[in-house]
Amino acid sequence: MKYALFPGCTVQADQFGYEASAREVLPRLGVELVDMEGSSCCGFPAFSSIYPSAWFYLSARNMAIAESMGLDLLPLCNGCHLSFVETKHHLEVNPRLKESINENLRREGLTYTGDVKIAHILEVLHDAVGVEKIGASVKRPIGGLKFATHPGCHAIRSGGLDHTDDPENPQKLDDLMRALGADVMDYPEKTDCCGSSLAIASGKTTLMIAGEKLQSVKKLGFDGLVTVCPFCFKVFDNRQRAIQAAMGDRSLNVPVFYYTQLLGLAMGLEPEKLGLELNLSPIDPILEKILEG
Amino acid sequence: MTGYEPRLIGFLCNCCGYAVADLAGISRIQYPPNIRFLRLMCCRRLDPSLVLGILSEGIDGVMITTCSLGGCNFIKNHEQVEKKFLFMKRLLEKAGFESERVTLEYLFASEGRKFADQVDSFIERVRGLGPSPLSGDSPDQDLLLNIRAAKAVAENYRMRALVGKEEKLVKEGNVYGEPVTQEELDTVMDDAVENEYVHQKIRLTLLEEPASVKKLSEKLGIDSKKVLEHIVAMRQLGWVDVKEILGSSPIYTALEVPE
Amino acid sequence: MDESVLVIGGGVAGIQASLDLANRGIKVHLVEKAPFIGGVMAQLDKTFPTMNCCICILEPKMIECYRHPKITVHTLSEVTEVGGSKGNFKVKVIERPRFVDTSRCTRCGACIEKCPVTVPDEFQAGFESRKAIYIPFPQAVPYAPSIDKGSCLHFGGGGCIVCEEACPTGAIKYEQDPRTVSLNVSSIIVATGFEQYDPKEMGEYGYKRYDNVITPLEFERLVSPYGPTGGELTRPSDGKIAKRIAFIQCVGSRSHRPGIGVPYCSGICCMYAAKEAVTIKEKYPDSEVTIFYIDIKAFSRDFQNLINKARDEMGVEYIRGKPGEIRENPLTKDLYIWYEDTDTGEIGRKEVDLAILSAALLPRNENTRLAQVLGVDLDEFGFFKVEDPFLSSLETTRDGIYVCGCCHGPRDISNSVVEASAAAMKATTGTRLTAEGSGG
Amino acid sequence: MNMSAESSSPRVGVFVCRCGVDIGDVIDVPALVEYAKKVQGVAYATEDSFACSTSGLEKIEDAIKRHNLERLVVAACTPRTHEAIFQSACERSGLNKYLVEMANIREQCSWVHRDDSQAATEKAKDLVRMAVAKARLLQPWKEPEIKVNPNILVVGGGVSGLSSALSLADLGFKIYLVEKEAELGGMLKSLHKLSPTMRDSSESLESMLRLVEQNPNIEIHTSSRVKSVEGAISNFEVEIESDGKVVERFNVGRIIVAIGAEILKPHGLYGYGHDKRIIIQLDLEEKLKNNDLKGVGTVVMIQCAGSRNDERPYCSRICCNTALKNAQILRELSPDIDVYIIYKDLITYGVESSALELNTKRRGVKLIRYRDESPPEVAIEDGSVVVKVFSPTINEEMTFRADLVVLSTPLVPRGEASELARMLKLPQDPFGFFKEAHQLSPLDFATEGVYVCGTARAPKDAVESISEGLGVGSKAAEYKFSRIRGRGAAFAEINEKKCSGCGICIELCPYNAIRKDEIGISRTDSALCGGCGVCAASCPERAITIHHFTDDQLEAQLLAAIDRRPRK
Repeated sequence: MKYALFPGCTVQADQFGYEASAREVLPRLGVELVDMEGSSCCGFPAFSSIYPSAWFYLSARNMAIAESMGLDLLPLCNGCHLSFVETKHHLEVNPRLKESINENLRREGLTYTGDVKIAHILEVLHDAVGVEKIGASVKRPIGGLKFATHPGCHAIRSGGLDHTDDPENPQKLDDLMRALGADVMDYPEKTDCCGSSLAIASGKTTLMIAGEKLQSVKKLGFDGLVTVCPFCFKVFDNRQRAIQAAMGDRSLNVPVFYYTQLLGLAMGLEPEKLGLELNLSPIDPILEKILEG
Repeated sequence: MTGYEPRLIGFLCNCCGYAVADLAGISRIQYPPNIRFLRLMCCRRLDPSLVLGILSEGIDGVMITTCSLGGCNFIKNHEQVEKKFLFMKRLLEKAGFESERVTLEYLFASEGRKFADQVDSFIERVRGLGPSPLSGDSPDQDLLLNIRAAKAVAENYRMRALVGKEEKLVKEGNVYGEPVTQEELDTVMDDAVENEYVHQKIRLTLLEEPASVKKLSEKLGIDSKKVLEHIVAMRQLGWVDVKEILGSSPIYTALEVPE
Repeated sequence: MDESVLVIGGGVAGIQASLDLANRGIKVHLVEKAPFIGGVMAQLDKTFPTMNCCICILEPKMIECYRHPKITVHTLSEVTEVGGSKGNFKVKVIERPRFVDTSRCTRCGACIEKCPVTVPDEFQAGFESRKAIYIPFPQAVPYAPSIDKGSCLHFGGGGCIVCEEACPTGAIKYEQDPRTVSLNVSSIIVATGFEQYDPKEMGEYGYKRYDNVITPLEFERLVSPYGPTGGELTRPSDGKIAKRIAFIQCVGSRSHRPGIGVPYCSGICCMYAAKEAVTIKEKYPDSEVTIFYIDIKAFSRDFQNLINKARDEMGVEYIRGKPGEIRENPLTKDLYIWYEDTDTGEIGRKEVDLAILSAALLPRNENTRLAQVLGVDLDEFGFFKVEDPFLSSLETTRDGIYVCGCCHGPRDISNSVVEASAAAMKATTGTRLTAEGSGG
Repeated sequence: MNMSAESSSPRVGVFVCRCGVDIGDVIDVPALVEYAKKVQGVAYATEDSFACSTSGLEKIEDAIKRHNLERLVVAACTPRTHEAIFQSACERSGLNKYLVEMANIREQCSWVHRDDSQAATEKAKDLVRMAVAKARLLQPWKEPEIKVNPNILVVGGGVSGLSSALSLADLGFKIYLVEKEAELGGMLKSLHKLSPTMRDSSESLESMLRLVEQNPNIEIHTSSRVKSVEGAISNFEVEIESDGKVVERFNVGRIIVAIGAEILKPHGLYGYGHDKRIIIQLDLEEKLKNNDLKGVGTVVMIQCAGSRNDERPYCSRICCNTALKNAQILRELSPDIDVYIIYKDLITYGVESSALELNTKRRGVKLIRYRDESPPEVAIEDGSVVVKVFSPTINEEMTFRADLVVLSTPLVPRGEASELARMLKLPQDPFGFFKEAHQLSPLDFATEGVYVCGTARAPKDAVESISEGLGVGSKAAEYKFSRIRGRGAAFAEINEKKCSGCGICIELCPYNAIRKDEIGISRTDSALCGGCGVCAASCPERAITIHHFTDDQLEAQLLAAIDRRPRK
């Protein structure tokens, strides 16, 4: 298993924990990650709403690089993932657009054929590696802890296009958590948005949306929340203090993790290697429990 | 068993009453077991004399369940059920019998819950009234005479003709085409009921044993002049005759009224 | 040869068509693929708008039909071949065995009691289980056990002979073979009915994912006094009486989403929802019932009265809006229904104990096979296509073959019964209402 | 009260059904059987787990023969569904079928007293005793065979009447088809195109009319109406009048009422009648037929105009489809015509009408919903017709200047419906539509030999009307020259010696089943009698017996209920 790794700018700019943990755990499961030379922004969301052809061009360009490497593309970020999936679709149904983009790409010696497959980390872990293999890699099971899973809507609710999991009833992240020994449970707000897409237009709304979800997670007795999306993580974890303020609820504290971080912990890796010190939500008590076994 | 458990009869028409009782069963809606149902094809079959008869035998109450208007398969002339019921109530009141012991309920065949509620509350109502004064082995003899007289009124040609024509009289007027209002008719009906009722009481008393006007007056608590008026009228009808004359007072006896 | 007619499908429409024909002295062959007649109506609790008990009014008809000297009922049967033409169809029917000699069987039930196999009972919408040898329901006509070969251990290679041994009269006959019956009939009436849309396709409502989201047919079994709960509306997750209930209308109907549901209105769901709501309110007056709808389609005699009764008298809440999603509280198994009230524009969340998805009526899956056998066309959805929806609305595309009931589109019981009589008339007179078809 | 049957005591057999657990789990069945054995008149009593099963019925038949039973009491479920089954068991064993009485110990006992076995068992004993008391007095009866006149009258020459006439004529029945207008065709004559075929109404109608006119078995009377109907299925005497004169008399054995309905003209509603730009759908059909739509740019249709309100709560079923169809035709006529349909609930149902809805929307017809509490308003402002309506969807009032306002008004019963109802004793619903006897028999009516189909029964479209016409044909064709009465044993018989000829029974009979004979004595026609018993309850001379529900039988049942003989 070998993928062209596309961390994406959000991850590279401020979600180091995700990249760090992904780079630690994936190779240990036999997933080889190859960095992409000359990759750029995927175009989403900055261009997608105001200048679609620029967005398509940027996405296609990154996909073309992966094609030139002869590898499938693994973006870490849900936003990038959707951006590639959507672009792929547009270029498939619109050959003229594809051609005009290819004209531009040819100038730097790239061609986009459309043969590249876009992988999602959930698919890589759940479908390619497999739950069993992950289970077998666990040395320090996360027993006795109940996690709310939050796969993130970009990955699963991509209207009509290929989605990585059942949009109404996503279960892959749950399966992956069970493989680590953790408890999971469906909850009503599971597929609810984190609110981050409103962050620029109405930051307060974002905080309220995320806050309501966290409140429910807390009320239902979860010990923490786990995600694979840097946007969602950013809101739930990085902005948790702000959420507390917006909700007027200082007791609203929910430990938030990337799945790759928990996977790493379960594999017995040192917390420092997994970027856990960058999590801003109160993860210490959970961390202690896991480390104590 | 402690306390008093009323015994009740329910008349049900086939298409609604019986159906709704079945539906209560099908829906497993529970109600107390004090009532026994009797199926009629239609409640218009219900002759007041039948109900008065079973009351005279000591049943504690009678419930009649018929179709709500618009719910009946026998749609036409459905109001006859109510006419007969009101006539019967009038007779019960005349006889001094608690008319709350009879009830007429309208239902759609789908109202199983309502049916059970009605049965329930009727049982409670009768329970509150206590046992019928005519139940048991020693019924109130005066009341028994009264209610038998009422039954006889209900079987009387004149009264039945009046009740049967009521609808037409109010709707189309009398044979001369003169309009008759419900109030006028009610007055006529009251007079007729009063008259027939006393007739029948006298007749039933005389059937037991012949008696003089004075004795009848004492026994029935009716002014002797009134009794005499009735006797005179009844002689003309061929219901009574003089059996013998004791002293100066004629002793009257009832004649078999030919069918 | 006496005139005879083949009726395919033993639901209420097929039964009525058969009775109409037989009462006119015409010989009828009624072919039903189940081991009993009665169809979907036998599973229903009450009719609308008159709230009659379904099985109570259907059972006499089933019995009359089964006993009618002019009607031969072929249960467990399917039509496999139709040759010839109007006036002289040559039909082959395969009759699968019951594996029970009904003339010997005393209906003592010993075989059923002893049978070691339990499978979900389809008649009870899977809420209960039945044995591999079974009688589907107490009023089944014919009232006789039959062995479901698919789940029976004897046929599964296990060599089980428990029922044979249990039977005091030697009525179990494993050796019975399917037989093919050849019939000559002058015309054919198709009355194969409908099947219910599987709302699993609309993942947002969580059917089969959330215990307390059910279909109308499941609901009918739950409130039926003959059902698995004896008529108590208990919710599947915990057996508690459901007191907050919601109906979601147009599930799978009136859908213009690609690949989801059907675009047409199923025509009966508004009324059965109202009926079911009234049933709940009559049984549990303190319950809260909500109906989410797009349009209230109460278009026949007394239909609006039933709606008014539900809404104005019994306090059933009608909210105009099609919910976007149902979610489940994992601890209580209560459901949250998210919706927009389109009258006010407000977004709301309703918490309920039980949700009923008023699922669309679909053509039967096996219509495709049957249409091939009959040599007739189906419409774009898979309903039997009629020659001309106006003047020959009950005629299929092959002369002499007629339809009635839900096999050519959704309709209610009353309409199905009317059509059954109409089809019976056409099947005997061949009356055509258009001049071009009159011929002679 | 007299218990007249003391002397002759027929042998009664009592069968108690356990109905599996339904009865057996609540009522002490063995105790009930033991009790029944002691009830006066009972010669044999037993129990069965399912009395109505084939084997249960065989046991009953067997017992009747073995124990020489003369009356049968089945203590089981409700006679409404099961009496017929036990009646046929009787017949098979040679016992008259009317000698069965059922005691309903399931629906009216075990199911409603589930928590009190003891009381339920006591009640069941009472019910069995009552049934035995009645059974002892039951008399055998044979449903009479009734001669039937083979001819058929069809009233109304619309599609439902035409289709029943045609189909029955094809079966060889002689049909008299009476139409009040000069031409056959009914409502279809006034229509433009028909959905779902979108063919000209006249085209479809003509092919049908040709067949009717060519059919030698159909005798057509146009411009005629039924003046009077006397008699019964053995022989209805029908008088037909035209221009106020009786023009024809003939005899038939069945009458099919297919008089249709008419479209409400709602004077005053939404300004109808005040401005010629405010019309109803029927007027629009006329305009479409005559291509009389010059200068029309905006058409606003208002649904439920005069229906689904307090006065007429019913939905008229066809108006939404009509509006959609006409809107679609308007758009096809010219894309410059804007069409708005203002509706409450869109009544499209089933495959075809849903397709019509979709096609109409695709053609750019705008649908605007209104709520009951804020109906549209139509006013004339500066010479224009202005329609205002509050749309809950956008939460705003919308205003249209309309060149045509088309009101979708409901079907209402025709004026002559009540006249026919009187003549034929047909029940009507509160609005005047004819009402059938039973939901599962939508084409059967209380009066023998009289049928109703089409919109006279309730609003419906042409396709549905045709089906009903054919369906009614199927019912009417059930017998030709004779039939068995088939109404059970309840019927009235008048004692001619007692009858005084007062006529009250004739007045009150809902079935038109009583008539005076030549000497003025009332006579019942058992073929027509529905057995309701109003005559017996009202007869001043008490001269009428309702068989199967006689005074004696009812009295015996009542006395048995309190378990006693009459008081001295």
